Amino acid sequence: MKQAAILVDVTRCTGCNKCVDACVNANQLGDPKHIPQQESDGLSVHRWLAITESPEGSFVRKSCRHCLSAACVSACPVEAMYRSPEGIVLYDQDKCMGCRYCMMACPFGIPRYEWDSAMPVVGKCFLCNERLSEGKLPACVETCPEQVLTFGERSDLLAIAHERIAKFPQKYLPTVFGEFEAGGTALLYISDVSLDFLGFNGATGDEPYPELTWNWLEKFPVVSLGTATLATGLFWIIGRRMQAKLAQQQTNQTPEEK
Amino acid sequence: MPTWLLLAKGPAFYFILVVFVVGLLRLVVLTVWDIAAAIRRAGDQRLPYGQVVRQTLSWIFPFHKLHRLRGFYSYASYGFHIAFLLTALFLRNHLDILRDDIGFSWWAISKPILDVLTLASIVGAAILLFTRLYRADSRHLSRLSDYLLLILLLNIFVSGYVAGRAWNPIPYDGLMLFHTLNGMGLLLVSPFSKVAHCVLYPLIRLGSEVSWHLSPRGGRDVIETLHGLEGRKI
Amino acid sequence: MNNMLRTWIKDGLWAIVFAAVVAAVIRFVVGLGAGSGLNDATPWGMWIAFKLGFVALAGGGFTLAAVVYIFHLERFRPILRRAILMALLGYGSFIVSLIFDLGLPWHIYMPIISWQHHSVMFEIAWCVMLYFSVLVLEFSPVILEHPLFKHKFFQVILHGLHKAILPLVILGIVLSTLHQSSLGALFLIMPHRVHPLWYSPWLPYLFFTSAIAAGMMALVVEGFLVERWFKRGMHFDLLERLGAWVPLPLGLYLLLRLSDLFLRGVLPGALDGSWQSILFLTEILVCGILPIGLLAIKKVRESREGLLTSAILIIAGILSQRMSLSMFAMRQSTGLDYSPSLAETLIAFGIPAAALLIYLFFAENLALLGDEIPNPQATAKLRPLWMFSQDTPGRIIFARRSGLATFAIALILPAMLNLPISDTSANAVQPAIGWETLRIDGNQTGYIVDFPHVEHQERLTEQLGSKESACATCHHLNYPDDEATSCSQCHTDYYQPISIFNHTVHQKSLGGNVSCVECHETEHVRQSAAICQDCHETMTAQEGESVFNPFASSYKDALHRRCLNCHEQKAVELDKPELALCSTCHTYYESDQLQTNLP
Amino acid sequence: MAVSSDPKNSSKSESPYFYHVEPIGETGDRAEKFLKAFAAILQNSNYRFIVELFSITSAKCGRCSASCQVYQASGEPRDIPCHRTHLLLDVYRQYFTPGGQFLTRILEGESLSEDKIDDMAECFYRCLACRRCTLECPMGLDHGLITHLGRYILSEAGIAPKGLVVSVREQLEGASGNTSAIPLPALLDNLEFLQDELRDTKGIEVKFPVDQQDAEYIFYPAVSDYLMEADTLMGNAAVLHATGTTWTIGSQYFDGINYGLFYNDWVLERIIEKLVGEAHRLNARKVLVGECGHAARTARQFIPAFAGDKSLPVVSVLDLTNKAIKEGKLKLNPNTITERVTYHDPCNIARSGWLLDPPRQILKSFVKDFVELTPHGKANYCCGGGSGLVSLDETYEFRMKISGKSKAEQLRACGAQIVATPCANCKKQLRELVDFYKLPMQVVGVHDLVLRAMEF
Repeated sequence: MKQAAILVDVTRCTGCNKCVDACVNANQLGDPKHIPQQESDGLSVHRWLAITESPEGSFVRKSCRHCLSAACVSACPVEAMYRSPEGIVLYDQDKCMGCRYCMMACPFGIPRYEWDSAMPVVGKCFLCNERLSEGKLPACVETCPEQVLTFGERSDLLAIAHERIAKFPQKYLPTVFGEFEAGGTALLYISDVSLDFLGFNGATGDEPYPELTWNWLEKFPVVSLGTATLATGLFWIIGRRMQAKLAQQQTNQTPEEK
Repeated sequence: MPTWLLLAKGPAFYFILVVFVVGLLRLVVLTVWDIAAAIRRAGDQRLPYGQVVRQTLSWIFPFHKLHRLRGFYSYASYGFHIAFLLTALFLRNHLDILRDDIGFSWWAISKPILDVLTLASIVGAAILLFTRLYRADSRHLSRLSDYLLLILLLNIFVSGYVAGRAWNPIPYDGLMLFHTLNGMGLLLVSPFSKVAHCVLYPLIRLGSEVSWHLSPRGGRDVIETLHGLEGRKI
Repeated sequence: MNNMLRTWIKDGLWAIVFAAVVAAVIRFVVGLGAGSGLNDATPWGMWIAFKLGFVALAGGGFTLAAVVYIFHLERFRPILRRAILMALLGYGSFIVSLIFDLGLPWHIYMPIISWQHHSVMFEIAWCVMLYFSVLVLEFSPVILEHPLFKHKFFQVILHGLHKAILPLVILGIVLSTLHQSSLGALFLIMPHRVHPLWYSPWLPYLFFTSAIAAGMMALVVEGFLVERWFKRGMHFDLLERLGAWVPLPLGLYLLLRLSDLFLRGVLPGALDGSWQSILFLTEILVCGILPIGLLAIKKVRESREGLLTSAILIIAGILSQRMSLSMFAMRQSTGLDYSPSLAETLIAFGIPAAALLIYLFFAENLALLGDEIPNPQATAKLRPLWMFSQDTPGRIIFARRSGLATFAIALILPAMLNLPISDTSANAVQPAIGWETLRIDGNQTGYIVDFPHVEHQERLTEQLGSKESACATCHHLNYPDDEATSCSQCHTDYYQPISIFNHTVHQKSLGGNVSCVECHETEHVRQSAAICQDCHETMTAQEGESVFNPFASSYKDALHRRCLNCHEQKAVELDKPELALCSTCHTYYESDQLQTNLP
Repeated sequence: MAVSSDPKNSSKSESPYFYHVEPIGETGDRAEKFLKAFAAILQNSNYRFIVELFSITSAKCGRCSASCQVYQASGEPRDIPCHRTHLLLDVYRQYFTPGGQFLTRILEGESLSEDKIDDMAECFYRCLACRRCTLECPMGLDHGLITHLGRYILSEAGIAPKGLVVSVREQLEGASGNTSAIPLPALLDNLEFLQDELRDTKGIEVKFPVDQQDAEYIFYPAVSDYLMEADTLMGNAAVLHATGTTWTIGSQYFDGINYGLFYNDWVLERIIEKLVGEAHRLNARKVLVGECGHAARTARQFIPAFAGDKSLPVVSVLDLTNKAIKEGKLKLNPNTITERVTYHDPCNIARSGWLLDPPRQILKSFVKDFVELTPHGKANYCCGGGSGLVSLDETYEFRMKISGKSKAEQLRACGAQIVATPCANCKKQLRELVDFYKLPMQVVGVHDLVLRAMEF
């Protein structure tokens, strides 16, 4: 299966923000707006990509990770969040009810909401899905002057990442961030600093998030059928016992009355 | 921005504006409701509407014969009302505040004319107050609230007028704060005082006419309520 | 409770509802962001917390239905209808609240046509939809018994409903079992947000058991309230039995919760002394174990005070669990705090207030409470004197409610409109200093511009023909000291610091992006930037001045000199005389924006 | 009668009021009874909204005082119409509105005392209910309506003038069925006498038809006309005879008077019922009201209100005469009346009614020297005996010295020798005024003059 992915080499990024500008232009996100509901990390419904600083001072791209088993996709009750055949997590605002469960569920805290609108939608990176279909690279990848970003098939990129780490072991931490996190993400990072801070409230485990709820949801048929059977059964058994008891009382009483 | 302008544009003004508008609207709705209910209960539902309208109009204007009994007072009161309404509703400064507050306003009357009208309202209100104090019958009828309302009006006019003069000896902002507070007070008490006549007036003649249209069996029901079914003797 | 008090309470509820209606209108007009305190870091807030509460209190519906129909405990039938109504109102509140919470509530039908069975929310949507319908059907006999529906058509429906009641009840039990537990499962996917002391993989089971307990205890509290309100006896024996049985679900809930925390090793966190741990301990000990202990004692259980106290404690504990999980103890990322807005709070409380009023309406008009149980406390009815009139009840109600509504709207409306005024009032304008050249702090930043007042006066007088209108151009009310009109109405770029401080030029001259930290040491925002005099010594505080002197000679001159100096210098250096010409730079002034705006 | 400015002095005498009270029901706490009656009336009638409306809008400006002839004559503040109205409005505000109860509790304390009741009873019966003040009120408040309501409440609380109550009791429950207690045989005798009189003086054979079925008009004069205003009655009969219409007098009920208007809506309705019942018994098509102010007004205003489907058109005899003159059915000799004549507008048919022009047209058609009073028409002064006061003999002094003072001066000023007025009450009061003030004039009904001028 194909899986579009981007490899981010954090060590190369100078924080020039050109990728952000390119993203804004490519997706027509408009002028920066400040509304009080926005977080300070730079991401908002109008900024799908931000360059944040790690605690150590490195510039790190922050955007949708396009998880292989995405929490937002499993959380969305109406399939407004869905995965494209290329493995990109997309959003259909015609279906969205605005429940914001995706925002709650995302372990990286990526989806942002259009708080200043009366008809709000969710905003996040769609990996320049339309450009990809036209055969172009994602805008950020195309623009980056420092070759921080590499776009390609995820397995290829993983190979490249491991190759680079092997080549410069003193430069990189020996992990490809995103390889296993939250079940694996399409945004891969190789870095000289720990990128755990990208997860909401710190490190993200390796378990795919949808599993957390699916463990319960898969029991649904059993629970519903079980409850129904139990209820019907109890109704029938108790009813029968009470009838028997009643009948016995009557038979006990009848001779006395007679 | 000085305090008074803050007040005039702030939440307090919205509060007062809502109380004023909704409160008066509520009185009108209730009174119309009452009148409609009374007509429905009345035995004779024909009403001389033309006559009521004529009466209502003739009661407004001080040209009725009987009004000449106290002509000076009538004309002063009439002039006061006109001048007051024009100054309050068509002063550029008020309209600017209104536009900032609620988003729309209307054309204004030029300042020199309004200056004269303000003076006219001051004179009118002063005559009303003076008459209330001077005439025994009016003095006998007047309650504290009647005096307070007139004093409130005089405060508004005098402070508004003086504040804009070149010879104004009092600090402008302080005087305008006084003006604003008094104006807000007037708006606030409107739905709960006789100022409500500004909207209820057209209904009074109609109401009086309607209430002479007694409902059949009303008297009998009163007797039954008071004395039970057996009633009472005459 | 006398009539007066009852009227006041009802009026109070109405006032809350009126306020909530205003708040609701505002929420839909200004949108979710401005209408609520929610933000990107906290997309779920008070409304979700309240929704969980509504549904927990609605748990009595399916519990009592099971008790009466499945367990054949017919003696509980007198309070069954109340339980169903409470469930109905609880779920109704849930749905109404959902409409406010959804960003695009007109897409609420989407789960029907767009299935996504991996989502807990999807299951919840279906369960709520179905269970609400079941509740309506279960409750509709109470409505159809009213004389208004004595037509044969309704009687046929009523008959059919009576026949279909058992399948309905079983369906209702299944649905609410699923739904109650799914509400817990909703939070399974967010271990990163829920506080560890409230998170548990067993949340569905915790929610299910606690909903049974909360529902039962809600019935007890409701019984006491109905007794007080309607001055009628209550089925104390039945409520006492509920009190006797509630330790079963409640104990199960506590056992599950504690053992899960213990097994996962989180329990020691309960002793770390944080406010969350204290809340957790209160929930478990005071609102869980204590009432179980109280109810275990027969004497306490059979006393009115004992039963009521235990019931209130249990409800408080379970509501606290729901709300802590979803609101209080919800962990946020950074920067943004969540505090519910006024509109949000009003809507959250307005919905249960409306539900209470609907309950009272049903109780007053339908055969909801069953046969009268004589109550020795009953007293004669007193009518307030002012009610003596031939007015119809509709008119009386309208008169009272509209009076209340006037004040409610008047109080709420200005409080919730985001008035620009409140911003300026927090940061009052500093008076201008001087006369011929005023020193004006127009944008209230402490950076002052010298304003050639006399020059403006003269120029405007000449242009407009009269001194009066010249003053009126800036002075809102024609009087001095009235700073209502801001310079920015003409100088449109007045508030744009970019026109004074050229960021790009600084950036470039200091060496591109690497140089940001030269000025912005911590964050890349303007507020955190270094102050100018760090580099520009001419702007340093003069001798005898305690603070740096931000006075510039004038808005234009303060900055223009800089350009001129440089231009003149370069013109000579590079032998390009056109550099010193005004028109080289001031093509900008030809742009219509400034041309028209400059007086 | 004590025209005392201090009600406390008068309350020490046996009756606190200047008229005798016929106690209705058991006596007790009058304040409580008053409130109960007020509450019952608010509950069952249409008055609440108007009391509410008045209490909100009343400006208390005092302009009404200039138009009130009682206040102008007495100078007592309690006679100011607005003051009187506020006696009732204050009770309403204090006891029947939430805000008023709140304020009362905080500021004033409950204030409806026995003294207040006395004050109210005295004030409401010092009012002539002429409704002249209503024309002056800038707000258009109907003070007459409040007097009407106030008296109604007082009567339900047990306070009503004996003169009115006794008359009404005779009218509704007595054997004679009319306010003057004239037995039917006496009436028939009288009618016969009038027929003879007409034959003797005018030479015409006019029948007074009694109990004639299917007549065009059933005739209700004020019953006192039969005894005291024979000329008026003969004038009426002569006009009816000349117009050739059919008319009748009911033998079972022949009284146009309705004192209910003056003190009690219940009584008002019962009398109207009785009046309409007699008309239907005789199958008459229209109700013809004689020369009487309040009888004309009550019939015209309240027959449609109370009778419902049984309602009949109401015509005043003045209308009828005026129409007959215009149609030329009456021949009036313009040389008969040589004296200077003036016309007094009864309040009930001029200001509160509809008859401003017809009586003037009648008089002007044959009177050479007709002068108007100033003011006249809708603005006229009341005779001073309005609202039933003229029926209360004990109010004589008040009527002469206070309420009728303006009228007497007005009459003296106009210099007429004959005052014509189509109202039994006005005629009685004006005659007493003429006697009291020794005015050189004679008080007659309009039809007295018509009869004198009629030629056959």
